[in-house]
Amino acid sequence: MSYRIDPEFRKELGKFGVGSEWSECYHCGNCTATCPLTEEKILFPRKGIRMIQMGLKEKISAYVEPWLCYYCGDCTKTCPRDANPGELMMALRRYLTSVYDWTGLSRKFYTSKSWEFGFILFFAALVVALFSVFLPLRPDAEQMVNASGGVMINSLIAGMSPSTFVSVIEWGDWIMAMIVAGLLISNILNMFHKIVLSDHSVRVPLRAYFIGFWKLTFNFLTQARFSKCDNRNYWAGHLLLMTGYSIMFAVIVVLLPEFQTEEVNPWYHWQRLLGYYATFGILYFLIITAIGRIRRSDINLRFSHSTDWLFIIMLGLTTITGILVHIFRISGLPAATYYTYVIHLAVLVPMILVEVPFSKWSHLAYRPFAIYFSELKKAGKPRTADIGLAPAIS
Amino acid sequence: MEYQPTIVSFLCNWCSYTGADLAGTSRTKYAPNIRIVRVMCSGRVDPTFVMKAFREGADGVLICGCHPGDCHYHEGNYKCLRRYHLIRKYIEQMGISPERLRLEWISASEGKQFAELADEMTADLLKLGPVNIKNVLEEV
Amino acid sequence: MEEPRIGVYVCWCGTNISKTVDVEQVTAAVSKLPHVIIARNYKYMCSDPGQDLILKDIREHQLNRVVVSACSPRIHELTFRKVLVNAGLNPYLFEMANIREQVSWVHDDRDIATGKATSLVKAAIQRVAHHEPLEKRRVDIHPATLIIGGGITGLTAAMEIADSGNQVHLIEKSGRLGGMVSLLHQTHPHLTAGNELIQPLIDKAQPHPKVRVWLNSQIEEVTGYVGNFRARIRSGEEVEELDCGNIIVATGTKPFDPSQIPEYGYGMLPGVITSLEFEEMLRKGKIVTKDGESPCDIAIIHCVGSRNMEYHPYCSRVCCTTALKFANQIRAALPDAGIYQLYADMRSFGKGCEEFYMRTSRRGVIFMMFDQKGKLPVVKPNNTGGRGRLLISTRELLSGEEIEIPADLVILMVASEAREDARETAHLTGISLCGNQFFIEKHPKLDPVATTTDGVFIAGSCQGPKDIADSVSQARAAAARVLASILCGSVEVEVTTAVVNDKVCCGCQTCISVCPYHAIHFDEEKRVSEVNEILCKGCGTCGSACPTGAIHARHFTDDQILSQIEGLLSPITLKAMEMAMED
Amino acid sequence: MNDLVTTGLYFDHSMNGHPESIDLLELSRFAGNLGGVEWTEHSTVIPPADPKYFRDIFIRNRVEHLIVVGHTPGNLEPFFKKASEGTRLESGHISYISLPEWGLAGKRDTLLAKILIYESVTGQLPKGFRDADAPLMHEATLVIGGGIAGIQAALEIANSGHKVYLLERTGTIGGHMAMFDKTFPTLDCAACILTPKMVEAGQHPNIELLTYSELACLEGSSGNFRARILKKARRVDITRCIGCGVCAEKCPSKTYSEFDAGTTLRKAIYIPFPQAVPNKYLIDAEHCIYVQEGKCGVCAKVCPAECVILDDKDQEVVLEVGQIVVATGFNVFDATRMEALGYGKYPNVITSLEFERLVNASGPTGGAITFRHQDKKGNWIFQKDGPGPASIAIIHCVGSRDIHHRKYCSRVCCMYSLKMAHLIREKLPSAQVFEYYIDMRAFGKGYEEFYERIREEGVHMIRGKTATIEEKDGKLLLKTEDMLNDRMIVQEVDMVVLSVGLEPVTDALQLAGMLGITADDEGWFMQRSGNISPEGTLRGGIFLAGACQGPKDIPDTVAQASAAASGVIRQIATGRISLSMQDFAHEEIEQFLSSKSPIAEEQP
Repeated sequence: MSYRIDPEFRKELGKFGVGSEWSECYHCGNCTATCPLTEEKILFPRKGIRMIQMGLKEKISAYVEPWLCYYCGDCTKTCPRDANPGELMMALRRYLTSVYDWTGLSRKFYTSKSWEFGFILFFAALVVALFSVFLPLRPDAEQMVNASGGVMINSLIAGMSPSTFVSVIEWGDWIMAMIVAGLLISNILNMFHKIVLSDHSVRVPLRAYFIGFWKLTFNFLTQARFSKCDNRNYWAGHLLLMTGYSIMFAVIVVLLPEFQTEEVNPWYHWQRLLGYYATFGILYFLIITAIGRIRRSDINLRFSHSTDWLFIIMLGLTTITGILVHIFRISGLPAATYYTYVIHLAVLVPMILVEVPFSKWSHLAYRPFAIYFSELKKAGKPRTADIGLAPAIS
Repeated sequence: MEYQPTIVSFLCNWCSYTGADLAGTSRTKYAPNIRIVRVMCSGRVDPTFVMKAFREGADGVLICGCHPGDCHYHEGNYKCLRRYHLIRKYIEQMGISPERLRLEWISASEGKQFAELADEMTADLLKLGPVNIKNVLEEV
Repeated sequence: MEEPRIGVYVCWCGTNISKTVDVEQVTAAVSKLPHVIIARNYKYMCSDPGQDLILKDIREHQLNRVVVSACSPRIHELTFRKVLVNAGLNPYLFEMANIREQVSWVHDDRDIATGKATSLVKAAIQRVAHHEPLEKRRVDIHPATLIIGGGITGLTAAMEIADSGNQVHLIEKSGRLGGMVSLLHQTHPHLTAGNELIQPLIDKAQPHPKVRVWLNSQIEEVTGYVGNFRARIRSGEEVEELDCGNIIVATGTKPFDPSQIPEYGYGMLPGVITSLEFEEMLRKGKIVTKDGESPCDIAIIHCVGSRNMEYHPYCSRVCCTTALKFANQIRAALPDAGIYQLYADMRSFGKGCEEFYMRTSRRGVIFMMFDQKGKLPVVKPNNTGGRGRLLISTRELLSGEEIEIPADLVILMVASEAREDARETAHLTGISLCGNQFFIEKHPKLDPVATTTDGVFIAGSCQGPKDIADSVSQARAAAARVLASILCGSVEVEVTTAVVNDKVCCGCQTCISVCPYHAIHFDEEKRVSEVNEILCKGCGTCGSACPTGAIHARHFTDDQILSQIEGLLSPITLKAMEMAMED
Repeated sequence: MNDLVTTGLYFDHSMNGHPESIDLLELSRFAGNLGGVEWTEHSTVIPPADPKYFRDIFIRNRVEHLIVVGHTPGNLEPFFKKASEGTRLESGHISYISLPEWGLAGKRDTLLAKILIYESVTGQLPKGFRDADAPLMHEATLVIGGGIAGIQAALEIANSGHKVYLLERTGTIGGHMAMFDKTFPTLDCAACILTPKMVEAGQHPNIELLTYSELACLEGSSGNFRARILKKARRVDITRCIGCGVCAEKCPSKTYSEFDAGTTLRKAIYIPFPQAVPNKYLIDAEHCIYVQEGKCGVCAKVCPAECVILDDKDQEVVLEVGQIVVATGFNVFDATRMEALGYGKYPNVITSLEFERLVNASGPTGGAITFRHQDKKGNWIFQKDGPGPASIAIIHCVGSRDIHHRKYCSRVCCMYSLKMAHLIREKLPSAQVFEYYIDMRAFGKGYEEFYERIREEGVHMIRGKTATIEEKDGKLLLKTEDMLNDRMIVQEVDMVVLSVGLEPVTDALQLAGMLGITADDEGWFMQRSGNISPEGTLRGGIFLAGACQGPKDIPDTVAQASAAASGVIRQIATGRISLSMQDFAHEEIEQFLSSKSPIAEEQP
């Protein structure tokens, strides 16, 4: 099978926010060799650069390796031509996100700011509108303070019982989770198709699907592969963020009735402790990353795409409004609690809708799946014949 | 007195003689049995020279030239190589063991190799013992 | 020959010799040998007092031969020869015995070392008795120079020599000067106009009073030897003979004909052109396909005819950087065109050239690697639609993929190969060809412009493909040699040459077949061999091949060496020496 | 051009990003003040594809002559051709000046660039800043640097019957070539072909050797130079030294031998190598106990020729010379700067220069390839005997083709690496040899054939740059992408040879300043013209030979050295020196150029 080279591809990729430094690559292979994550048959970034230089679109769509890169920046630091392979991998991940996304929205979000902002503003407005029409603040909201002085959060809605309100929110949560999950899963299936199924040289034994599965789960939760990079701080940061996410997901979606109660639990209650941990984790990660991106201190934070900043801002706003809701609640300020709660949701909902299936956040899902898929491919690849060199140890 | 062989050695001026000089400047010790005759090129080594050496009582003759391809005169060492095989046959017919004649390539940087060669050839000749040149001459 | 009167001088070299060799004993042992008039030893023979000692003895004792027994002749032979000259003796009546490098520094046993040193000195004494005086000879140099080839190399050499006031004959086969460089639109790596480099040279050379330019001319015959060549030149119908002292061959190369390579379809497919045809296109100022359209995609294939055993095994040295230059020129003229380089190894090695490669890759040029020794890319018409009238299919080595490259224009970077008349030129001027038909230099490392024929030099790409800078360097290097010999007015020729005794020569011509310098020819009249002493380098191979002993290698005659062997092996036992001491 | 021609100048900065490059803004300002110049512009980006902007400018300013100046202005030719269509500017009146092609590279050369611009605007230089000449006052020539380039140049000039002073910084001539074992592609032994040249130079009646000496200062003008030479205290009288070596035998102080690239130890009184020319000892003051501490002096006591002068002082001599050949050569890249390759950390990661000595019959082990270890005193030395390595990797482009180190190609490393591979296979026939290369640059005569031969000898060629070397259980692990076989390899070897690149000598820029010649931003000396005068400089009577102008192999060095000699001989023959821009004092040029500026004239 031969591939037609496509000189126009560089323009296409350019839309995903990468310069053309990579065209200076003269293929010394230093980047691949210096990377602590490459393996005998897992070759990046050089191979990716080669495909991009020649515009081999089909090959790129099936290229799983960018997801195995955690951008420690070693390749870029030592590149003898300053071709910036690390940033290219980053851009390639953005591009691949759009390739996997069958709706085409991801591509719109990455390549057009007006699309992205429009989408976010639309859903923010929708949340506000829904609340103002269907869930307005009750007139005597100031009374809704419980014995311990905290706001009874579920009783703030005019003409709606607390239990109804909780189930409305819970239903909302689940519906949104289903939409998002549906999109994400269909994208992952698309990714599976492009990476594993389209590669006819690979025949994955059924067994491999099960053996690899635990790796998927493990990596999803810990992002453990990241820890192989020389700089472990990034991994620690991601671990904090990831566990924070998981906890928040558990308490807000799965355990909402237990979480959003009328009583304000004492500070040592498990819910509050978990919540504080998660908030700290997310906030810590955000602050560190934002400072890094502003200072451009590390090589992997030197180039920031607009979507990177948007993600940081949205997540930051969500966290801050969440904290404010919490503060207003325990301070017994029902109206303030209500309004920040609405704002909180008006930020959170569009953020999840944009980021999880279409943008930045999705890489947290694609990465462990990429590891899973590459394991599948490894299991399904016929062993290459000995090339005649002295044995290589990997 | 214990038998000590004597070796006459023809060294080309450009590579081997310089190599022997290098053995000297690097103070590499070797067997004193070797006596050096300088020629411009190993190609100059006439069969008569070899015969003369044996006739005058040498126990061995060593010819050294530049490595193949390095000859200062392009191909003198190849000419020498051709002649060398003939002389070996000739001395053998005269009753002198052909092992007593050797041709080796020594470059200007191979002082150590030259010293080793001198030691090696001396040891070989010690094993062979003296040439009874009188018998040889009588037979001829 | 007069009776030898030999003086023998044994050096202590401080303790270097005297530590291991009993210098006194050696002196004593040789002092009684026949012809030895005086034998002395001294701490440092090479020092001024040491030299004075010899000088005094020569005068006082009417010595006519001298032996110094000290270090290697490679170090001090010239020093002592000068002493002989100062004393009015011929410098070749001298011999050195090397008792430092060959004795004191390599042996430990004092007695044995002393014995060996004595043999060596004795051998030297026996040898020097047979030494003959030899005279240095010089050949006058005709000041005119013949330069074959009017390209940048020939022009540069011509100007260098003519500007220093010497006559130059510049022979050019074609009708114009300038050669390949005048065909170049621009040069790498700074894209300077080729004309800007060559035209000033042509403008200077043509009216130059010391340069005679021969256009449409060819050499028919060259006779003579260094300093005194005579060349017959045909210019149209006219034939003229010229005298010259030196010859510079700068005939350059010609482009490889790519129609031999079936894969590339040159001559069959209209969009496939050679690098020189593309240069012409650039000079005309418009990059177009055969139909006059502006091409959207241009592919450049490297190593066409180079680095492939089927065609030429060598690298043509300039094509990589020329291809980079093309990429820049195309990008400048066609900002949106696809530019594809199919290369094997990017050999951008010259000053500023790696940087040139880097800048070129920034300009949207796609570099792809193919196997120039294995399966070559195949160019064929595009029948499947999409971009490009032609499609080049190949296995791209850096990705391992089979790819297709669209192209409207394919530029073949053709190899430089030797001119078809290289063999003829070589034969005329007495130089040799290597396997690739390029001229062979005297020494590939240290003498890249001289040849084995004295007075004939090669410069530029006729010696092997070369870029402008390297050709110009060689042109001037050849000019330096020529100028040096002209300024000296004469050139010294080897003294220790071979000489034929025509009374003994049987005319078998064995010597002629072994001489590497073609210095021996057969005199048909006398039926004997004759040595041209100007061409002879004195290796002596003929001497050892001569069945009748008619050829003498001067200073290495049979007599000299045989008596040296005798001396080496004459029995000098310790007892004999002791007896000598007692005397 | 006469005054009626209106000229426009465009300064192209797009290829000229280096901060130390010529100040084009300054040039643009200067050009704007010249008579007849109606328009100048400078830009750091390639002009936009639409030539209309410039067409309007040409029409508005009635430009009849356009001069485009920059690093590679030829790149803009099609663009300006198009822009000039339909204007007074016919294509014939556009000229392109590439500054580096004409020997100008750095900020310091801005003034000289002004001359070029002045010349192309006015069509002449009345003062002859580029084409004046001067009488040659002294026939003698100074050659700086006694490597193969210097020796060759000196011999060529001397053979033409003229006096040459051959100046060498170390104690012997010979340079780097004397250190090499074999030369590619013929595998000639370097010493065999070089030492006769060294001896010839040492004994030539027209050559005066000045070893252990440096140029301190250059005065005078082209054709009439006064070179002040610092003759460093050798502390040995070379007229009396007989080279016996007793002094070195007794000397108690040891240090690493420069000639053996630090692989062996030598004494403080030493001879650089056995075939040194002159074959005389010298004292390394830095390591001499007498010089450093005031006691010892053993060498003086044991010297049989009484030639040691312990209290010898530096001397200055003044040479009057007409011309100078600069042949100062190169340094090798310091491999410790490539930290990931572990040089200086692992004893069996060695540089190519160390390998040259190791494999040489007169080297530290007599030519045996052995392991390096630390001796009792902590010195890293090669074992005298012992097993040889079973596998050796050779890594190309160490320090070269890398913008973090040296961005240029060092031109010789590929070939010497192939040669090393051959020597390893020859000495250790069972050893595995791996070559890690990027592009195999076998470009010279017989080089490609040599590459093919080495491949056939069974050397593994791997296209990929080794990124990291780590030591594990006494083995070295090399991580490389073997891209032609589409895999990553971690190769285990016993020894690694780093093919280090060439870089300018450390004081190159200082020397350039002293001589009044130009140098590029790396420190290589700039030639008069990249194409047609690679051996000339912008100062009359000063020529370049060999690697000081840029990395070069031996035949190219020799050719250039002879070319430099040709320039010298030609000028001796004519008795005149052609001057160039650097022969004029900068003040003089400035004054001249400003006096020609109409604006300056208007000012009182």
